[in-house]
Amino acid sequence: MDLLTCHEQMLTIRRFEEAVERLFREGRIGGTAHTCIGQEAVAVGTAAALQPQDAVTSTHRGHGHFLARGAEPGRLMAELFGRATGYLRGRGGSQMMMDASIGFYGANGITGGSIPFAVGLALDAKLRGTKRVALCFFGDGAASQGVFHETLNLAALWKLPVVFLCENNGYAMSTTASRSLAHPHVADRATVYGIASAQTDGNDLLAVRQTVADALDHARCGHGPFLLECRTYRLSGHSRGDPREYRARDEETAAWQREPIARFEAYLLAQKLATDADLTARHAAAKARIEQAIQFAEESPLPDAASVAQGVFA
Amino acid sequence: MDLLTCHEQMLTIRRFEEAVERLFREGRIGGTAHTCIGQEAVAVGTAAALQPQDAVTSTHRGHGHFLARGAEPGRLMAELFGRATGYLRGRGGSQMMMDASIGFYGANGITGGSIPFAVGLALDAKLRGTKRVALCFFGDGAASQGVFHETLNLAALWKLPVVFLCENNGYAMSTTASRSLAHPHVADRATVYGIASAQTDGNDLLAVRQTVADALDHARCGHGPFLLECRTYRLSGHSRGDPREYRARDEETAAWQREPIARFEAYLLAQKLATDADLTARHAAAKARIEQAIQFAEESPLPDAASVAQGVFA
Amino acid sequence: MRTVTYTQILRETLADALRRDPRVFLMGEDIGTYGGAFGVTRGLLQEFGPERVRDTPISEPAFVGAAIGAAAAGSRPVVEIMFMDFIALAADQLINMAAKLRYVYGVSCPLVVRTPIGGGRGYGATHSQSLERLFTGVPGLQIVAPATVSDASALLQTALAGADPVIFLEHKLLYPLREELPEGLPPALPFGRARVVCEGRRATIVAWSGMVPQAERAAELLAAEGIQAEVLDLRTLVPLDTETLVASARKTGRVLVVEEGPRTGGFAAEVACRIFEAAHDSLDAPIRRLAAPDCPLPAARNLEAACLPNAESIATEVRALVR
Amino acid sequence: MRTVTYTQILRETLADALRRDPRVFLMGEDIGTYGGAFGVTRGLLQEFGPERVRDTPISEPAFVGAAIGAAAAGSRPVVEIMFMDFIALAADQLINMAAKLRYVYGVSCPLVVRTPIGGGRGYGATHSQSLERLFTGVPGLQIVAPATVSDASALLQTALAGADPVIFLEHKLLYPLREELPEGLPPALPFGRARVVCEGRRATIVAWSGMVPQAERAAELLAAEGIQAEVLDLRTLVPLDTETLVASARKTGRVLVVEEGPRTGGFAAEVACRIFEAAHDSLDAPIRRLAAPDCPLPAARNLEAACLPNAESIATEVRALVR
Ligand SMILES: Cc1ncc(C[n+]2csc(CCOP(=O)(O)OP(=O)(O)O)c2C)c(N)n1
Ligand SMILES: Cc1ncc(C[n+]2csc(CCOP(=O)(O)OP(=O)(O)O)c2C)c(N)n1
Ligand SMILES: [Mg+2]
Ligand SMILES: [Mg+2]
Repeated sequence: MDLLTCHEQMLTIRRFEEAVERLFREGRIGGTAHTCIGQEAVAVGTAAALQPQDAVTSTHRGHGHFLARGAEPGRLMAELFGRATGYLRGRGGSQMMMDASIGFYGANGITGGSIPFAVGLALDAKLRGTKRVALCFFGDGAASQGVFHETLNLAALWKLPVVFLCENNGYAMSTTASRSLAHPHVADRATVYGIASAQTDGNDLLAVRQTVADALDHARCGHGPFLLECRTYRLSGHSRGDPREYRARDEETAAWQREPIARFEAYLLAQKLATDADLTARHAAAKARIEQAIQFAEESPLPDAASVAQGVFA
Repeated sequence: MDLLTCHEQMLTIRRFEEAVERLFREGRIGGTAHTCIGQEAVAVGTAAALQPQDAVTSTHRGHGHFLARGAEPGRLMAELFGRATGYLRGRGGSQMMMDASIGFYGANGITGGSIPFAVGLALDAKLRGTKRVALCFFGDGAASQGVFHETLNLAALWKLPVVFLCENNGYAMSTTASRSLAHPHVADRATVYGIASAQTDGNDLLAVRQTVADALDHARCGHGPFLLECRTYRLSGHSRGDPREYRARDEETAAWQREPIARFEAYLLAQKLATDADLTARHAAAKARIEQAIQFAEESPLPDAASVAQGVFA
Repeated sequence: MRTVTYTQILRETLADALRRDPRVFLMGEDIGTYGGAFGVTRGLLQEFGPERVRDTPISEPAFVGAAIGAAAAGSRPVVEIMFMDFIALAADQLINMAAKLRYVYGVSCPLVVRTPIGGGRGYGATHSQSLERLFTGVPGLQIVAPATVSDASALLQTALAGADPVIFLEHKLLYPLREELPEGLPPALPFGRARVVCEGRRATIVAWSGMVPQAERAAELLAAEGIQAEVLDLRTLVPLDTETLVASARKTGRVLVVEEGPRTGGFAAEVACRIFEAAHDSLDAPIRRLAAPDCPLPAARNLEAACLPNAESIATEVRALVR
Repeated sequence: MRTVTYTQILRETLADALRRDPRVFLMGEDIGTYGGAFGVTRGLLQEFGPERVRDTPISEPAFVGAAIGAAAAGSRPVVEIMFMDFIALAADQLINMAAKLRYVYGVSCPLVVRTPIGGGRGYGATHSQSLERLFTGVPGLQIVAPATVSDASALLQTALAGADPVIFLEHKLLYPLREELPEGLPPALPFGRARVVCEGRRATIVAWSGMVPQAERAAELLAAEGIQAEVLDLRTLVPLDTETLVASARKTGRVLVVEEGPRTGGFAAEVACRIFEAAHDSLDAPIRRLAAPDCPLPAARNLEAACLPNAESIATEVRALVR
């Protein structure tokens, strides 16, 4: 993925997530959703480093991971609208999306639930001798789940080709990482399993891309799992309608200064990879893409309720 | 607990466990049991360091922990015989024993199942301001359970008065510690939670007693949890009738050279704390104690089957 | 008199217990500042402080296990599991430890696990389940599912004063429910007493938790057609008030059991069995069960609605039953 | 012909699958050198090596979760949970992931989880449970419980060839069971077909897994008294062969459902409901359930025996049923 595509993807995600927040406020979509505003560089930097055969697992906050991996905004939006054209024909909703055909093995409503699943993907890859690496996104909150520890141990013992990518956005819902993790650096967990690890600035697209590429190489070459921590900040609320009483507006304002898109744009301009006019055009294009996605979703038919009980078994 | 009492306790445990193995072979008891031959110094050294108000949780291999904590051999044996005079009137069996009145909060048939329970005991102690420390026995195998990781994190975050004591006997059933733990030193896990830790020779009664005493002090003074690893060896089979095909007899022979009782007796003799005659007399006394326990159990009545469904709720 | 919501009375009942009994403390994810995902504990942190209103990391097995240990030692923990779907993570601790403590070990375990159940909000397959069926068949666990504001308090008080573990189910759609109540808390209610929501002679509708308001509305629809249905609210699934069920079945001769979860393997089967085992000869028609189809609950509103029983589908079943 | 045990045929069936399908692999605690707690996988490590006969650490959530992921990617993992009691640790992965994969995500999950159930060996309350009830009410999971040597193989073959998760229950007391069988494996059997163990006109006894031999023996006792009982073996709980159940109930008019686990909230209730919903008008007596009392299973032999249904207590129930 070249740098301009990376920029385009980050913008798509940002606009998509803003639209989601708005659509909820306007009552046009229901259920729940967790947006990833401020975390776009993690999703896109990672996707840029992945190879087509690789597999990704995601979390409840998965729109960005999915879009970066190649999801169509229209079908993703249609899933949020509960339409027949959605990725899972309305059966999944925001927290449960999957498209194995592009190596996206699922958002998951259970915090930490996909961690062992990712190791299973890696085990399958190893047993079948493919060159696939499984990459597992999880949050700082999920790091407190026991299955994370079990899975690190398993992956290390079996030297599986898996990259554990902790998106440390400082919060698990209202709980700061310092109140949910006795030791603040998730990457340090790797040492007690003899796993390689690194920490990087998750708001720096280039740093993410590079570190993920290195981690994937490590895993792909048979050196076993890699634990990578990307430090970022969730600028959105935890889920739609979160009043964010647990943190100060000042903290958020400061975090906005470090948000990844403006930062990446400054880089593009400084490196003369884009002009102001280019960026303006790209912003407009991203906006249009999302408007189209919404239109596609809203004009799509509802799923067929008569067949709702079908498809539980093959 | 003075040194001679420690010796007495170790002998009681050894003879008890040998009797259990024999009683199974003879078909006089049923169900299952896991004996702790070779691990007596951990149980007794720990008990010697505990204060009366402290609480202990145990494992499936709990006879030694319970006896060292003050259980009556007769009632314990009666539980194995499924008699009304057993600690739980036959309801528990070998893997489930408890006597809160002596601060023994239970053997547990679920590997790792008591780890969070122990933290709950410590939380209760902290909330109620008692000077109790909870001590949690667990095995090298149990260290792979996710709840162990969750619990370390919780105990560290909340600075709870709990000592996690890993009885690393080298095996989880047939699985060597090196095949179940990606990193062989369980105590090292402590670092990623900011927990104090130590490792000690679990076959050296004095070392165990001293290290546990230090760990308890640490927890009792409000410094939070402590993770202690005692290295030992399970000379028994995993459970009754285990043919031990997964290890060589040579390995066992070597391990017998390091077994804790003879080693402690050598110390007692060298320090002139006991004579050969003393030891002979003590061995005979221990044997008699266990014979009495068996007799007590065998002469005890069966539990009342008519009331079997009673007592599920208060 | 005052107007109180289900959420509010739960909060008041917890606050009352925290005030009166120093052994009571709360534990769960984001129950402090955030007040819990559904706001039940909002404000309690401020009054009782972080030692007694304890935010936990996302470690369901550990904090449920810790609560069990604390309860065995004499504390009275009240745990919140944010959505009942997540209780599966702590199933081992509840089934193999909490449920065994009194019977096997002879030890009290005064633990309350509060958790929201049910669909109707488009949250999808892992945030909408009614998983009481995981525990109704595990002796040693009591399952409580209040459907009204006053019962929510009355039964929570009993849970808080008890000596054995309680799984306390709060249907998400019930939280905004309002009731006119006197100041203070309603009196506590013993477990094992079903509530006769309304009397009728033609048929009995048995429901619990979120299905009770639907059953009530169905009874209104039916009454307008001249069909007088009796509605029973189980209130507690374990222990189950077989007596009241059987008495009503004997009276009406026709019974419909409504369950929000999928049909197969649900608790409605137990309810139906209890009734026909005792009142077989008084039944004029086979007992019917109305439940969700045997599939996960989809997220899309129209699909979700197609799965969940409601007043209309209940009324339809009753019409067929009395025909 | 040759004499084969239940244990042995399971092993042969696994070996056959390992030989024929490179996607199949086994995973579980001590299934390698040790051969599993009940010896089912003994010798397979030697033939297939540690990659395909994979010892795991004691991490039920992780290795079940990993198996689910591997299955979704195209492998065919067969997981052993050493005792079904421990499956509670992996309940989240099975309920919230495996069971949702096809319906929600549209993905196959050809996973087999083998696990021993049941009491009768004095192992105590956390090594003796029959926890099928945790999963029978979770759409997306198939529950298989063979009671004979040939069914063990026939149903395991179907499980191994399927596209959706199967929980495969092996009663501990069945392992030593012997049967005369031809060389090779018996033909595979589709799920959802109950077996008529023996025919009779006076009453139907429904059982599964470890209760089937007891029901058979009860039928013999009853036959000696002139009471011809029909015995049905469910073979699979999900899917359930309602048709065969109903046909038998219509024929005999009297049904006893036997379950090893505690009475309340068990699967016998579902079986009974399926029957009376369809055959209410053909029943001459209320369907009865015989099950363990609502308590954990104690360890002492005499207490355990007092809890578990057996041929005698089944016969007693049938006598009361036909009276
Ligand atoms: C097992 C489980 N427990 C609790 C929740 C509720 N929950 C959803 S997201 C979340 C916070 C997750 O934090 P983190 O892993 O840091 O991800 P982030 O939300 O920051 O992206 C919680 C507690 C859940 N979905 N699953
Ligand atoms: C949850 C669970 N999984 C598996 C088992 C079966 N099992 C009983 S003891 C044991 C080995 C435990 O090893 P370790 O913790 O090292 O204790 P040790 O037996 O060495 O004392 C296993 C696998 C169990 N009882 N519980
Ligand atoms: Mg986070
Ligand atoms: Mg060990």
